[in-house]
Amino acid sequence: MPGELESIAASLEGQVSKGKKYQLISVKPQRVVEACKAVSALPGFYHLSTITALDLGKEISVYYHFWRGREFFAVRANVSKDNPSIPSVTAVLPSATLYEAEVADLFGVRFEGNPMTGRKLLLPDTYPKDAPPPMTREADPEKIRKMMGLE
Amino acid sequence: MQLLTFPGLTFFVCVAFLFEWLERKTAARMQGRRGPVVTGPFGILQPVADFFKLTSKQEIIPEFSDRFVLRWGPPLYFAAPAIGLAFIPVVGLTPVLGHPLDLLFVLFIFSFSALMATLLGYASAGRYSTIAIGRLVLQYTGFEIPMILAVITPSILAGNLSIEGIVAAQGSIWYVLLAPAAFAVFIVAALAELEKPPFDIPNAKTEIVGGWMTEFSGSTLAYVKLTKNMSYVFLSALAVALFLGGPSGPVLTQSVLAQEALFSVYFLVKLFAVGFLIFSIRTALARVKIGQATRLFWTVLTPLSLLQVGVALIMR
Amino acid sequence: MGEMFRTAVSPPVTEEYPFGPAVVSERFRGRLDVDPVKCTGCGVCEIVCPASVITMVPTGKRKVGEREIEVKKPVFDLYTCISCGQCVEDCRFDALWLTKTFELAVFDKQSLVMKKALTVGK
Amino acid sequence: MSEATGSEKREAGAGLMEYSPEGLMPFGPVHPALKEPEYFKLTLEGERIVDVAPRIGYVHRGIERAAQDRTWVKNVYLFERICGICSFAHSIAYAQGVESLTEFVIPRRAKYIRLVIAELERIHSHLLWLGLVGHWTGFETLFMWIWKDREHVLDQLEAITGNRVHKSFATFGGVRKDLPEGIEPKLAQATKFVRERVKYYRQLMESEETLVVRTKGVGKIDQNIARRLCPVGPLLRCTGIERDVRVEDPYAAYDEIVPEVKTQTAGDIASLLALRLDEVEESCRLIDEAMEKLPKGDYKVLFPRAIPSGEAMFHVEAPRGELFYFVKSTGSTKPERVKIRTPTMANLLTAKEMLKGHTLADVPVVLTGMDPCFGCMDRITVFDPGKGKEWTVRGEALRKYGIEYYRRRAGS
Repeated sequence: MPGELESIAASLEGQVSKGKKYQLISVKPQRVVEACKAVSALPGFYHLSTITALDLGKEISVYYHFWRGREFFAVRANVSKDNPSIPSVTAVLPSATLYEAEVADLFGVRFEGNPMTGRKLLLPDTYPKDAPPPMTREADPEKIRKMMGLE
Repeated sequence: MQLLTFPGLTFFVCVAFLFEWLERKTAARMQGRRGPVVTGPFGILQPVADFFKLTSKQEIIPEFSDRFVLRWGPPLYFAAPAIGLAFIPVVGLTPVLGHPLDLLFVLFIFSFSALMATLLGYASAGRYSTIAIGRLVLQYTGFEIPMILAVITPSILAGNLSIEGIVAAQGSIWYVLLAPAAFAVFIVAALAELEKPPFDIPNAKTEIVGGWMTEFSGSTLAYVKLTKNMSYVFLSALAVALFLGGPSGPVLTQSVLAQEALFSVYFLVKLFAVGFLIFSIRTALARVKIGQATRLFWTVLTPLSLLQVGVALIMR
Repeated sequence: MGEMFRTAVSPPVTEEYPFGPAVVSERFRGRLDVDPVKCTGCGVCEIVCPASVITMVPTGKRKVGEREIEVKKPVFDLYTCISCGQCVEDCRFDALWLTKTFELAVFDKQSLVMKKALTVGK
Repeated sequence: MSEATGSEKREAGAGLMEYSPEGLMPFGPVHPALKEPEYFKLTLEGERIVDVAPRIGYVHRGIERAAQDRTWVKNVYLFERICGICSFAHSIAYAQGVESLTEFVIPRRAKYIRLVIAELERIHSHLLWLGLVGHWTGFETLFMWIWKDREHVLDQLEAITGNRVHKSFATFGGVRKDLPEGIEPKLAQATKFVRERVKYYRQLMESEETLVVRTKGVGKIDQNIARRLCPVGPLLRCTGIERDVRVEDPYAAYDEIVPEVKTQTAGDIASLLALRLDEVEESCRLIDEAMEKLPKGDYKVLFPRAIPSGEAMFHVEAPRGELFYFVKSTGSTKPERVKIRTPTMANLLTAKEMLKGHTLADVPVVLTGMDPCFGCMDRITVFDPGKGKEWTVRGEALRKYGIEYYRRRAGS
């Protein structure tokens, strides 16, 4: 139903944009938990599909994907690369634990309050601490390989 | 000499290899596969090839394991069924090693081989082995009592504590007909002793990898596996001796040699029949959990075998 | 249990592969093959190949009108080939096709480099 | 080495063994029950499981990153290799996601063919799992039988697509080849055969005592847990929640051939078995119906190499559950970002919950009750940038490395 998302967006100081088969609410990182809670409480929604992160250069945008029927919905928040920190939604959506851990490993985004913070899920234990996270644009496979002593 | 060759060690090692081949082949056929085909006619030499392949492999002993036990354990473990088999009559009604009380010794062999398995698994100091040993001991305490009761039943019926006497007493009727429950209990307990499905709990490979044999390799593994096959033969042979009349059968010739050959043939036919029964059951069932197995042993098998003993006492 | 014995007497399902023939279907995609005569060296296959099997190697020069252009022919590193058939689909000259051969295990990787196309059209 | 030092070492080893009542037990990364490397650290109390800590990432192949360096069409073949079992689900999810960015209309025949292949794949995946249940519970015969019957389905897949596993059949704008001539009777025969066998297996699974005790009441989850942890696919449907992407958001030809959503209520492994058997039957019905209604016409439309810019999300019902793709294009010949969320990732948390309180003997069957595909789940870390580098370690070098490694360990 149109209007639902607009009202959510209005209450959270966000904007709604529409794509061909999906609608997107962009909010500030601090409001992400409220936004996810509001979207997942709408009738017909039932789960968080996944969390995607996208490297935009100076910022990392984090998508929370939901769906209902033939429509997709996403909540988007942009965090800066200098201090990539975003509140965790695991309190309202426990299923986000692993998705958040995955994004944290690969993009270096810190999810404040995620139970898996500080534990590696995907990356090898030998992954160097000072290397950029592997999926960001700065990551150079050759350099990382050298830092890991694989060369 | 007889101990080492014909109805002795060499003979039974060959039978053990044959048993493994037969087990693999029947299981494969029942599952729609071919089974071993490469080595020898119908792959009959495959177990032998496997054995020699394993002996030629490097042996890796885990760092924290007890080398002393690992070195001397396998021969002792192998000795248990090998000596036990000497008490089974094959060529005639008299076994190679006979003793008026040899049934008790056979019961001791069961305990001894379980003890050796425990010791070997424990000495190899692996995590999976440790868990497997816990399971093995639990399973052993479960099946030992029904097994002993099942073994005692024919001895009560025959009024004799030697295998020779029991075999001789079955001249007219086999005890499998007089005490069918004891035979069934014996077969189930044998499956548990041999760690075959549905009681392959101590070496359930999808749970605890190789069970108590996880850390073995090379020739140790080869001998342990051979021993398991020997126990297979031993238990089947014991079932034949106690319940199926041993090598006895119609006497056809006067010649002693020919009659001995005939007895051996009778014995082997019965032996493979029992073996076939065991591997049919093995192929048809899924593995149970240790709790379920113990419950089965204590609530079904033990009362059943006790009842059978009672019936046997009345029948006498 | 009954099913078990029924299976036991029915013929086995397993193919006797290394000792008998292995049957593959009509559309099976096996080893890539090339017709060196038909290949013009256009290089489309190099562009579309998802596994980077194909590299174009210069084999000589050819005069087209005034200009001299380099003639290139494909070399196939079949050890990385995933037999997807994309190159076959995109080849406008029908110079490529997938055979039904699948026994491609070799001891030396280099023996799977196919330089057939280089031999013709120099 | 004298015996004394040996026993000393044994003393030292006792610490490693952790004889404490709460024992740690590794399940993986290499374990006979797991077909792919994954590590689960089990905390045991005797045989009972207290806690499970998954550690994934042993088979990372860097596919999401690699996708950014390849053209759109090449990625079809790349994504297909994420998973060996549901390769077609991956390729159509990606292809349809990309198609939804453009204005192209896919021919109806192509949609039907996609449905047929997807359902054949579902049958073979479910049969594979059912057989593996036999393997995990120690019932090798069931395993062999079901896999024997699965061959019939794989043969059809090979006849249609040219390969049993990596079908390389979907492409943008349709499928790459039309159905071969004379496939209809063969397909009908295969579905009939599978249905008969399913009937037999259903009866077997209800009557075979050892199998029943191993699966009934094991790995139970209720609807509340399912709603909270959001598993997908059969794991969700076995608790009685009716969710199926094929019905709710029809792709391919599922809007014309509507599948019936099968559910079970018990939420244990036995109900998963029954559910998957039901779904196999349903898939057979769908294939039959699709072959009957199969429209004539093109099986493919031509597609451009560059995709208009935009973001697209797409999901399909893979055999294991909802498979999610997010595609971002900037209008070039290569994707800007592709995010894949495989069903196993969504189910992992639930499996962890299912395991708690069970015994070690239940681990393989419960853990794999979700039909895990760890290869799908791990995709990203180590990647090979382009061609020209060989990461082969020669045997001699490997041996040297091993010797050095042990020397270092002994020294430390």
